[in-house]
Amino acid sequence: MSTATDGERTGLQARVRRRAERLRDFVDDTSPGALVTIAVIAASLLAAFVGFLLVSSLTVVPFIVFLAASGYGWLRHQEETALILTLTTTVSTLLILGLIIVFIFLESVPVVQYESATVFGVTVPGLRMFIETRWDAVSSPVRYSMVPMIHGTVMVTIIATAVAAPLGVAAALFLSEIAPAVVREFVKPGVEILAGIPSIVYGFIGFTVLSPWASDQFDLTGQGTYLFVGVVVGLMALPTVVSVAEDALSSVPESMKSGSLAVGTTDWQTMTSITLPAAFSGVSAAVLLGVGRAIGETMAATVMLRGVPRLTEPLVNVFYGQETLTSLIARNYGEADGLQLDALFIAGVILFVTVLFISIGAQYIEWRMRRKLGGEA
Amino acid sequence: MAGATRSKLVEAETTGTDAVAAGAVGLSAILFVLSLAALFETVTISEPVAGIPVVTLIGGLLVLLGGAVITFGVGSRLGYVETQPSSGAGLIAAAVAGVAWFTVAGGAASQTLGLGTVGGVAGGVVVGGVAFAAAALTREDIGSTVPIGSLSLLTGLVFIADVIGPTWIWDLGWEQSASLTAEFVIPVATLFSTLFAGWAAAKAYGGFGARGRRMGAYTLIYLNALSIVAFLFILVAFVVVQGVPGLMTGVQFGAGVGPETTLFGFTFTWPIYVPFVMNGVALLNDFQGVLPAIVGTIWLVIGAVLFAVPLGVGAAVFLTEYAERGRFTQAVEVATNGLWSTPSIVFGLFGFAFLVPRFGNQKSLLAGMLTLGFMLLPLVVITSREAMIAVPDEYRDASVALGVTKWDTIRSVVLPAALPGVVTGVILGVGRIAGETAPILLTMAGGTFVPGAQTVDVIGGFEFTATPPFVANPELLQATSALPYQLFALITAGVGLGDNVTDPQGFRWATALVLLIVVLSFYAIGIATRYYFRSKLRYE
Amino acid sequence: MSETETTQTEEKRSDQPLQTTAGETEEETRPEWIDYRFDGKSKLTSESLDVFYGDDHAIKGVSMDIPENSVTALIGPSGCGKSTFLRCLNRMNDRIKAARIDGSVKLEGEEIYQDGVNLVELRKRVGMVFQSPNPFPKSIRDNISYGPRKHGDIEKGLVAKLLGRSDEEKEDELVERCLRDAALWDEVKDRLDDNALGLSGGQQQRLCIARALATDPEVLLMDEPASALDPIATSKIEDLIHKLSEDYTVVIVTHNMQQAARISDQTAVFLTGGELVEYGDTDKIFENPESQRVEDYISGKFG
Amino acid sequence: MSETETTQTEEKRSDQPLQTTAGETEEETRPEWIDYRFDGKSKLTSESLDVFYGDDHAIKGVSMDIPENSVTALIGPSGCGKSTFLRCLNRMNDRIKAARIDGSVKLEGEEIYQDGVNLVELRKRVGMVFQSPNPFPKSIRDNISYGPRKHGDIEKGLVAKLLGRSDEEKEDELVERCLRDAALWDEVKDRLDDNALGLSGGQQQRLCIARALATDPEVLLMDEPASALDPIATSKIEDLIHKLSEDYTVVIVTHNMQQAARISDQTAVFLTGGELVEYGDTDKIFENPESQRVEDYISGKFG
Amino acid sequence: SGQSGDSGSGGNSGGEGGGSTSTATDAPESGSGESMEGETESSSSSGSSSSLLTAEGSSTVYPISNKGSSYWNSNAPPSDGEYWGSNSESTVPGWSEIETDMLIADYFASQFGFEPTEQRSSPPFPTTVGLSHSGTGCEAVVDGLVDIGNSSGPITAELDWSEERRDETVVDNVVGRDGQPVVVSADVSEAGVTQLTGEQVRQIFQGEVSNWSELEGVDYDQEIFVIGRAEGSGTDTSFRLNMLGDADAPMEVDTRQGQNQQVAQLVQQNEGAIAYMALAFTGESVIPIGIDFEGTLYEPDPDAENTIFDSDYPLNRDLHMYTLIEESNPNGGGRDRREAAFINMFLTEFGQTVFVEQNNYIPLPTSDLEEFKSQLEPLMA
Ligand SMILES: Nc1ncnc2c1ncn2[C@@H]1O[C@H](COP(=O)(O)OP(=O)(O)OP(=O)(O)O)[C@@H](O)[C@H]1O
Ligand SMILES: Nc1ncnc2c1ncn2[C@@H]1O[C@H](COP(=O)(O)OP(=O)(O)OP(=O)(O)O)[C@@H](O)[C@H]1O
Ligand SMILES: [Mg+2]
Ligand SMILES: [Mg+2]
Ligand SMILES: O=P([O-])([O-])[O-]
Repeated sequence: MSTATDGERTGLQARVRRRAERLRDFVDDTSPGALVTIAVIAASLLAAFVGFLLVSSLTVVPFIVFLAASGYGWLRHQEETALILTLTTTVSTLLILGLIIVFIFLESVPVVQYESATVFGVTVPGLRMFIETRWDAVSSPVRYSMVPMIHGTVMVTIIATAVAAPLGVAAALFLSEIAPAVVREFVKPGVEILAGIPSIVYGFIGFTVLSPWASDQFDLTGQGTYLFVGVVVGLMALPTVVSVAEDALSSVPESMKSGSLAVGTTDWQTMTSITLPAAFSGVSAAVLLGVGRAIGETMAATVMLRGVPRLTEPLVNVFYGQETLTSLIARNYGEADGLQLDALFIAGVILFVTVLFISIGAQYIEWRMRRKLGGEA
Repeated sequence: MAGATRSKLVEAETTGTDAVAAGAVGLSAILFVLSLAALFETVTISEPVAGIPVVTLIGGLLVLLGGAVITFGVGSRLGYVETQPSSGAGLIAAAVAGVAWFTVAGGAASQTLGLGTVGGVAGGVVVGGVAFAAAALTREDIGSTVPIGSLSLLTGLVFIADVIGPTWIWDLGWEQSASLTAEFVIPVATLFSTLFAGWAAAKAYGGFGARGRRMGAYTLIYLNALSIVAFLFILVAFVVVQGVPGLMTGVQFGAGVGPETTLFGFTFTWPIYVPFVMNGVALLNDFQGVLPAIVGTIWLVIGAVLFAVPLGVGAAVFLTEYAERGRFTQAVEVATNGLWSTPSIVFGLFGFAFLVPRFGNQKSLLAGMLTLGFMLLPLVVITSREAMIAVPDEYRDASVALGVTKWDTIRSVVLPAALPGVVTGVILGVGRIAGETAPILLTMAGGTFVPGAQTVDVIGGFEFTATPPFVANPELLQATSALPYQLFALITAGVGLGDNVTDPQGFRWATALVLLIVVLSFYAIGIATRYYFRSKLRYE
Repeated sequence: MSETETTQTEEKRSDQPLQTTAGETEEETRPEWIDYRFDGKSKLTSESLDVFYGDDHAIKGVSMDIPENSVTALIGPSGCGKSTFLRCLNRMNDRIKAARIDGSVKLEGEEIYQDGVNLVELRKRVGMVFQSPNPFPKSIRDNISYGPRKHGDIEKGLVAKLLGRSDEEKEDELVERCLRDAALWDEVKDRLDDNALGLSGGQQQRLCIARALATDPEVLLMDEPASALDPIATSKIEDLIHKLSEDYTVVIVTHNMQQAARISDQTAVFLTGGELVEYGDTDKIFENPESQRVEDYISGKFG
Repeated sequence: MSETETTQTEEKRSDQPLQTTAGETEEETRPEWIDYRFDGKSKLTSESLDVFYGDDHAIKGVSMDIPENSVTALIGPSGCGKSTFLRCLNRMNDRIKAARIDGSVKLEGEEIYQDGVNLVELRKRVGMVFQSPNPFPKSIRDNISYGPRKHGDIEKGLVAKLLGRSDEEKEDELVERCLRDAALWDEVKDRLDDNALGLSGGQQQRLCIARALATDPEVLLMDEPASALDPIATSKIEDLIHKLSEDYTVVIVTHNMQQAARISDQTAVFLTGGELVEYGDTDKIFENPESQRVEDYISGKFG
Repeated sequence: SGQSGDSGSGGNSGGEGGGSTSTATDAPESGSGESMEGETESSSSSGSSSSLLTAEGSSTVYPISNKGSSYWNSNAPPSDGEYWGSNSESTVPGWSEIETDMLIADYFASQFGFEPTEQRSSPPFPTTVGLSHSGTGCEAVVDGLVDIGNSSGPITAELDWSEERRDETVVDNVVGRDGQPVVVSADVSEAGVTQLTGEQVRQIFQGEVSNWSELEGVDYDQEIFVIGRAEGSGTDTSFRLNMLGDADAPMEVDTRQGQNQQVAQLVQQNEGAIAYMALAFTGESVIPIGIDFEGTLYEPDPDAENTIFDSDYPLNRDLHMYTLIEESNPNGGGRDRREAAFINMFLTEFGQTVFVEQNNYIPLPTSDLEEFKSQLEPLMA
């Protein structure tokens, strides 16, 4: 590993050189007409994009050029035009992620400055949002602490995971290993349909049926509990867990399962000792993705929660439900302006970064699993 | 292998003792249903059935269940029942028993004995520890029946003895009042005792050992699957039952009762009139409806699909067919997966910050379309990629070996073969975005009660102008309504405002039902497409 | 079964009755339909066995009697149903949803296709090694001891350790014996705790054989165990099979006729369509087959 | 290439240069390194060809000269590099990312591994049939006419129809000729518009051969074209190959030595490690091989 | 006969729309069979002066402005007493002042120079009303996103503006008044809480008491469920301003809801609840209570001596429809003709009765109406 940097550098150089070579080959192999066409396509599209970013009314001109060039290219140089167009679409996908990052981060800058805090003489921008617990956008001192919402999100997510993970993994096992073909044909679409039920419908039922019921059962003052928001969100995350975990379980090679059965084990022993351990990474990725879903769930939380950014007392009091990061945004974007609006973007940033990390983590785990099953471990 | 034992190749007939275990499983099933009914107040726990209060009845059944489970376990240990127990019940069973007893003992110590939190925890740890040890360290037939059976026994006795009666309540003493009431605790305690005991009984029925564990686990797993399906069924049925009255108000059948529609110059009159989906909200209506929201949803979906599908399929083509696997493809993969898991509200924020200022600085249909398009995009990329990767390389090789160029191969061989997968993915994705509220809340949401006359009309909205950009479409640049948003607005703003809606609650449920129907139709189409293509691709 | 404590060693194998209703099955009459007669006891007997995959008739009325403690080879062109037949012998075909099986297979006279057959027990007695090596993604040691642990013959794990019931010595003994039997011990003895997926293909295949031996089966079914191996690994496995036939009944599928000729005592030739065309002593089949089709096949006219 | 409008028929074959910059390559000298000399013209010539998959050296310095209008068989144990070598002959290996190729292959004296080679043109001239049948999921007719349509030799489709340029007759003619050549016409003539995936394995394989013939190649590379087939289908394909060798140069990989002996004019024996051990007239190789290893291999001592 | 989206249904199932069938046939030239596409097309493509008039904001003003908008978009004929409020049986106050045979929107629009369409459901220009809160409405109108910003709190408090800035930027069209009530749930009312002192209300909303029994003279052991409106809503701002003394006064509530209706629903669904809202949303189980301000008890009963409908009730507030002053229309004091035509409808005696009073709000005195009329003179046709 000592020569890692060295190796990397030469690797990088080699890569750059290869890239350049390939580009030169491409230019050599391509007719001048095609080259001009794709150059025009690329340039006009870039111009249109820049125009759009700058809110220019001229955006449409390069866009029309782009359409015309693409049309011409399609007729005359289809091979090259297809390449450049598909490349463009790919770059756009990356670009969208980039734009999301840039825009929600940019919008949240002012509140980060406002909420600076000084620790040990060092002023850390944004720190106060995480060390104080007060959110009050109206009466002074105006504070935009994220702590209550983070607490709410954590509570909801924990409860949701406690619901979705075991039930989801069990259902995935059922679908991939146990269910007879006929049953499977019914249950699997059923789970998919469950994923399709709009969250606002869950929220509506939660608000009108579940919340008053819970208020009654637990003798609560008013309605709106993390417990039942968590349960509802858990049910909503369930299909994600089931389908990803099922994929992982069924990607365990049949030969491994047969191998276990052939030494005379029950299918349950095979599942617990071979299939689940082999698919463990995939199953944990499924749970992680389910967690991601739960964190990002908005509407059910918005209509069921109380909408007061405050910590519950004690912190484990699941019978009260104040606010989550998502519901804060959905509830307040309308009347918010200035710093308060920026604070909503901070909530968005926290959500986005958390879920992005979870997603990357899940992908890493899955990648490792694939490698392991490929025999490289 | 010294000590290896052979069991019989062919199993014996069911015996009387098996019947006991089977009976216990059946009893658990009854109790399970009963506790659910009590939890949702279909059965009131304080009311008597045949002269016995339900609580006492439940208690009695629990005692019976616990007794049966323990008896079977002890009987097996003493050799009266023929089983094949392993040497221990296993860590998981032990942990379950430990936690259950910890909860019970902790609660009892702190509340009934009044020892407070510390005492509660201490008592819980001691009793839970004993239960854990009893389950872990004894032979399986004892370990998996006695700790769990006695839990059920105890719970039953507590109910019978009225220690926890219908009026019992435990104020948690937390800042805002929150209490555990008998209405909740009794059904839930019954539910858990029953689940545990049912599992132990199923294990016993399987004769413990490998087969017993399989039996126990399968019982729970089947129950879980059944519950999920039942939950889905109940959910949908509930919305249907609640929504149908509102949806059906004012429905008429017969020639000429419906509104007129002109399609391709041909005008016809609908033979059915469903005001709820054919009207907007207006003063002159007999019945109010949500037509503008339905049309808004349809246009949203069309816009999102037009944006995301070409982009997504194009990207998938590039990634699978052109790009070499490397940093770049990896980055795109991470990005698409990241986008896929990005919360919808974040897309909403992004649309709010990025699109709204660029489309006339106001919420608009176009902004909503694009925001949903952004959401749909990663799904299209992922599913299209999967579909294209699944196209066997043989097809590509065959085409290339015939001297066909790359793009021609993609167009004529890869894309057609991948089409089913792409289509299914898109339809399922559309189902998801059609029900999304959060993103359009921030980017598109228009009026709450939209008159039918303001139903968005994208095609009719195109205008041709003499100056660039030559075409304009004010309809696209205006806010409109969509079903999920409409439902949200109805929840938050209510419907009691218009004088014309006689049954506001029915109106809301009907909106929920229509939304559900729209979204689930997409799913149904998606799933059906998949079946169709799958059967077609398998080829006979 | 917990009460029956038969000690099974290699020397003394339990030939206890397989059915509770023991009785008539124990007579040693060779079925009268058989046209191949051998000395010694018969172990596995299939009678007019048919297998369908959906509408596809993969095995057509195969009747065959397999003698104990010998090597029986199944040969035939690709797709003729060798693997299918082999998998019928320990009911591994039950795993394939599309498969439907008609007819009878008897293990020591006891029907394995009847209600109430304990599949776990059957597969313990009739072990199997698959065409491509399929070790578990566990350590080499755990691969071997997996079966016995699941059967409760070896106790291991945290609880067992706490109770002092851990059978570590027994496990070590077992692992060593099985690996020696599979001619793998010397190569892996220093890395028993490494992941088995790190072994080479040939080593993996031998590990799978060792794994099958660990549950002490009476019959060992092998589906082309050397198909993916180099000549050296192949010859090791052939030697091993030869040695195993002293204690076990071995049934082996191979696509390599020379291999069949080298290692088997009896050979059964299947031809396309799932028919058993000829079955008899290996020498006879290879030197003097009765059917012209078998002769064509063996001399390489097709396949 | 869209500008060149050569009409290709069997009589008049377009031997247009592979390179845009045609040049010196046309002299007809047999390479002097060759140790196998045959009568007639040589079609394909490889010279010290090396193939690496990553670090794995799959083909080691293979030099070989393949005569025109004859059948050349490549045989050898599994994994010895037969398929790899075959795929080098029309640069299908370019599609494998890991593969790196050194050395030279000449088609009628023209180097195919040099810059500026038109791969589309090369593969039109050197057709290929793969080991497992891989028809497109289209109708039988479309499978055959796919290549010519893509090359613009046949116009079809909505636009062509609207313009009145649809070459339906020409297409029908082509389809019939190719299917007849591939000995498939009689079996499928009544269902040309059915999906090709509905054909049996052997029929699919012959369809793939017909498809390859449709682009009118000079050389036909076949990778174990009969490996998955029953004897009857196999013998049909063998007859077909025999017939094809009148007009085409056929190179065939097979794992079946008897098959190689039956159908080929020359045989090349590869052995594990990717070496070409012996190459010569088929009769000589099978009756009197020079190398002991080849003799061992042919007599079934291993493999 | 066919029907377009919102003209009455073919059936005659009574209710409020009972007469619509006949009216639809009364106006054959209206082309009532025309498809929706036709309608919207004509409305969106005929120049900016007849383009959609948009309003947005306060949920308190919403009932007024939405009802007005419904009337406007229906463009009903005067013979349809159901909507005009005047028929053979009764006459709304102000009817005599109008007395026209034009359709309703045609009538009000034509006063400001718009061509009558003479078609039901097709006013000279359509209107739409969005529902959110006052703060949003104020901002939207200032940003030029909508034509009219509804607000139940003064824009000065909503956006923290000075009065000068207000006068320079917007026109304050006051369309009615609200006697903002404090409401309790039915159980609280049954427990005898029918009035509180101002101080007690303040204590409740600033978290100083948490159980009803802690209040003097109340014998009801029940946690108080304190419901607030969203921060930024006019109702919240007014409540802080008028009850707690400052638009930024601190509050402590158990839950905050976006709109009045949702507050009403929560009060209905829960026990021990107390909330502040707009008059239009009170009901049988959302019960207003009397409040005693320094000895003066303002009762919810309109017939009492001092009532919450009185203008000196401290929580009493104006309901605004702000319009932006644009340089393009200097004549109407900053209003353009569409805005003037629409708002004018509310500021007639007819409008005050139908849109304000019938929604349980307090109509404006005649003097205010007349002043408004004089401001609009220059725009009138
Ligand atoms: N799971 C399955 N589903 C459907 N058909 C199957 C299945 N497995 C095998 N078959 C079919 O059954 C027939 C016999 O297959 P089998 O695998 O037993 O052949 P085999 O003799 O082992 O061939 P090989 O030498 O190639 O392994 C073949 O036609 C095969 O296509
Ligand atoms: N795509 C590839 N990537 C890496 N290694 C490869 C690849 N294809 C083949 N190899 C390796 O190259 C060697 C030769 O493979 P090849 O497929 O040419 O053998 P073959 O003679 O055709 O064998 P068979 O008779 O089994 O088809 C083998 O060791 C194989 O593992
Ligand atoms: Mg096989
Ligand atoms: Mg090969
Ligand atoms: O009138 P508001 O909705 O802003 O309270």
